[in-house]
Amino acid sequence: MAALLTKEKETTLYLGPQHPGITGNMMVELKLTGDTIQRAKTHVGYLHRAFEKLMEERLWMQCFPIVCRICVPEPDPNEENLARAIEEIEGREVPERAQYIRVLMLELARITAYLMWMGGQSGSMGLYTMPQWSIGDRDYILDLFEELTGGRVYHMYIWAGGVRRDLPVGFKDRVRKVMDYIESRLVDYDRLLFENAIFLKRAQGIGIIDKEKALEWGVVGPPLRGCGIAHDVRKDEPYEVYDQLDFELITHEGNDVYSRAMVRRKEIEQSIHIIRQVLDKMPSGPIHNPGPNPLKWKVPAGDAYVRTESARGEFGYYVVSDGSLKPRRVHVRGPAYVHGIALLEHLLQGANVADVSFIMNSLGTCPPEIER
Amino acid sequence: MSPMNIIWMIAMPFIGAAIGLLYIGISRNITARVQNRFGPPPYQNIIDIIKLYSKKTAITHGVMFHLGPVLAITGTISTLMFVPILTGNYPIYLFSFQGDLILLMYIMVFGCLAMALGAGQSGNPNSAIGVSRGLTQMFGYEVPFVIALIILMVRFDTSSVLDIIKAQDTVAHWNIFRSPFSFIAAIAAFLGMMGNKPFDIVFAPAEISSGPPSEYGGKYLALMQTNRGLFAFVKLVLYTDLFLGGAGDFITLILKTFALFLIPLFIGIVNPRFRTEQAMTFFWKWPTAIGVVGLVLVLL
Amino acid sequence: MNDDLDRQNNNIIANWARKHSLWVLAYGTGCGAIEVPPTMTSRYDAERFGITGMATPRQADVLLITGYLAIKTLKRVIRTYEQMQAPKYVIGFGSCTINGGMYWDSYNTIKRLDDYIPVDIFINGCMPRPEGVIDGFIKLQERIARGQAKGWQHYQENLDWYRANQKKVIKNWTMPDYNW
Amino acid sequence: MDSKLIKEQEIKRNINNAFRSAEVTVVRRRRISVRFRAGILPAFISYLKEYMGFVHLVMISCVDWLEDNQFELVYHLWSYEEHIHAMIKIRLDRDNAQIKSLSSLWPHAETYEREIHEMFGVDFEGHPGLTDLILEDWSDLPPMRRDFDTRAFVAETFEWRKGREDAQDVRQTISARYGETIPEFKKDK
Repeated sequence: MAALLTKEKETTLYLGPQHPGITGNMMVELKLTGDTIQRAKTHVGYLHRAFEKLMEERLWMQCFPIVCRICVPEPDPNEENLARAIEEIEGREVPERAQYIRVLMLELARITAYLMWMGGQSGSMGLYTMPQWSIGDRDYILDLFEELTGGRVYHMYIWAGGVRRDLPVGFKDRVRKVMDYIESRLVDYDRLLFENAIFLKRAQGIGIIDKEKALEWGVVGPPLRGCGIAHDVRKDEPYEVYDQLDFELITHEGNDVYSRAMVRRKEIEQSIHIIRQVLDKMPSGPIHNPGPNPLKWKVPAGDAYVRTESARGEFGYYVVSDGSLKPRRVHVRGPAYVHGIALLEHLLQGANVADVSFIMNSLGTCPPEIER
Repeated sequence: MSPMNIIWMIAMPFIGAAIGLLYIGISRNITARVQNRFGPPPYQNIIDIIKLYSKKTAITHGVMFHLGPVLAITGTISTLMFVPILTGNYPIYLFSFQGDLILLMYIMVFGCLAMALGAGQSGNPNSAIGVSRGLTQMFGYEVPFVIALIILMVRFDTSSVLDIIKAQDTVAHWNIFRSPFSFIAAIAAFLGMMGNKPFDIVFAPAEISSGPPSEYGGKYLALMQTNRGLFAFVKLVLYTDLFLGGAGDFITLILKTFALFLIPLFIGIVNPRFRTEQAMTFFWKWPTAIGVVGLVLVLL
Repeated sequence: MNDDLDRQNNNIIANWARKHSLWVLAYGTGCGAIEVPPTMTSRYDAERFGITGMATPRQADVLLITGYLAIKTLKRVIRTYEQMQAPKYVIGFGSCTINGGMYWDSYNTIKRLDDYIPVDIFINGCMPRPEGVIDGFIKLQERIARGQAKGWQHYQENLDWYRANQKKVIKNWTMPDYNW
Repeated sequence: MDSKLIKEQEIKRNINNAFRSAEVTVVRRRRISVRFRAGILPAFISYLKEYMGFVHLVMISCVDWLEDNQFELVYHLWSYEEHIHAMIKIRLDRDNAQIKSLSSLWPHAETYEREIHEMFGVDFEGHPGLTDLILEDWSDLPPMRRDFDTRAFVAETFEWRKGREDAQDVRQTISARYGETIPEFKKDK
């Protein structure tokens, strides 16, 4: 019998690029025997737009509309990164109010990304009520973005030296209202998804990351904190005003899909807590420290690496300037670059074919930031 | 055979399919309300099927691929012929005979097997995985289903559906109250048969595209959707006959079948799907155990 | 052949059904895919108009090209489009399908979608709002009802021209030359 | 300044004790930058990883300095213990760009090296498979090199729609192809 089983024919299953379970546009090539995956190989590059090349052809100011398109569900960390990298090379100061507004934007974006992830994670196991709720609720935050920046998805709001617009009248109250609403909805989300018996059954013990290896594998963000390792860029290397805000670092033991889910679930609460503090503490003052005319704007020669904690983990930009009107090189490090290729291939070995999309979603694989 | 019976024989598949599709349409509406939205009109599924029939169909994967949906709907229609639909003053039962319950047990599987053969020939690995999952799941839910039927057969000492209906003359005598163990086992099997949420592992879009039908499009898919509506109706009527005392007229029939239809629907809205082996464990654990307890009680 | 196609295109009942039941292929080809979930879910609820997602190309009617197409994706999109069953419709979603949009000087994205597959409706914007998407779908429904959405017919008639354009961009053509 | 950068200075001293040729500069708090030569890079990086606590390979960047005819590879490492980011910069000759692979140290280094090989044409010795990662059937120069002109490539490969060039209404070219008239704007009174 054992001999028969090992002789079982190996089939190849191409999951994607057109496949409803794949997050975005990528392909996972699976070698299966029966329902078990023997080997997995990811194929990326379906979304390559050559952003890094395009930025070498653009003025510094023209780079801001480009970078936000690198990560679609959560564009703000990109703008934040580019702005901070330029500020670091130039040595430009950012007014305190602008820093608070940036934190507000980043945390709102984090909540939208987590709500989107909830939809994806539960959609991957067929719980279609959850995406309908969470993506519908996400729209309330998108409305806030639209009021503040003019764009629902792409904001182009954070730029070098500060932010583009001040908060409209009554905006803080509307943010508070939306936060109250989302906090009240968390109870429903818990009942529907996080405490659902079938979700627990499916998520526990699936997609286990080796805890000892997690740091070496380059795991960041919620998957790392889901291994019980407390690292977060907001605490390790505080940027903007995160060191003046009080929030907790969420970790969860278990190393599996469920612990990653719980980390994200609890971080929504922390984000709401941060946003409330930001709204209370926000000082008045200027919002922008203007630079030279954008058409003649030369950034002095130098390089800088900056990082931001996005909803999927550490988002880093390496910006090199040669003192000219255009960047020499902007290199983007998306968390999904490691999670979506090396780690995913590793985790899929020996998994069930039913869990591919499940594991992918729990790692927050986002193809546009892999290939840029 | 009376001429009335022949007319019913021809008309019943169409009526059944229409009712089944309307139920599925209404279920889409109910789901939409739970999900904070309006949803499509209740007759949306019928529009979909008209559209699918009007599409060009230029796929070929061999003979069984063409025959699969046809055989499936044949199987469903023949099942319909053996299920007593109405009893009462204007009865509709076409080919009922002594022992039809045993025949039904077999013939209900026929449609699924035909689909499996057809989808298996399409060459799509998603279909192949879907077929193997479907057959596995069938093994799962057939066990409690058969046990439930055996309980009824032993209890009433008959294998005719009509006799079982006759035994349930008052509400208190409905089998849902008289043999609850059998009902629980059967309703668990029913969840698996309807393919609603915890047990939709066969069609799981996020895992295997849409499983067996992933190569079927156009008119084939139209046939399969019709089959889905009709098969839902057949199963609902059979369960009404077995556990809710049958139906005397169409209004009772619709009320009873719709009430039954709501059970898998509401479970499906708020639950994700099982993995294959979890579904198997589920079927073979509680419903089977309860069924066996019921069987022991009846035999004693 | 052509008369037959025209007759199919002008069948009132079929067009009514096609109009009210548009199954969109779940293929997020670009960043526009982020606005598709809000369109489909509870806030905008495109299912009111009979617009639903479908998992495989064999079952879908509408191919929604959500944004720029990288050349690697274009190859798969052509394959997918040809697997769909006629009548089928293509919606070009976002400015980058019209003239390249902000990726006008990128070496890896195509600039004009209608050079490669026939497009029935373009929705502009980067990215279009869900209202815009629903409006685009309704415009498509109107065109279907009038029998004007015959891009698939255009593709069959001008296959050589489309093939020449496609092969100019896709270097290694390993697909069968005609597969529907 | 110096009083605040104790940890950074200590790391600088340690590195210099082990590898004399490494030019270490402390850029600012939490950032150090190291210039190193290509020859014994794997030994240096594994020293940093094993003994200095730089366990997290953030990324590998490549910058094309066309004027100097050199590629600059930048290895970004992060120490979770000290919270210090190290950038190890290595210059390679542009015509004969070759360096040893780090894929044995970190599994995800493999992906970065594949991308750099594809986008710049740098060869990595000892890499398990330098196949294409992102592009498909690419026959031109590696596209991220400075001497690859993306605009010339686009003008050669793709056809632009009229309207991008002369600011005319884009709908005209679309409607000309399908033989339809442009709908008029309905103006409200």
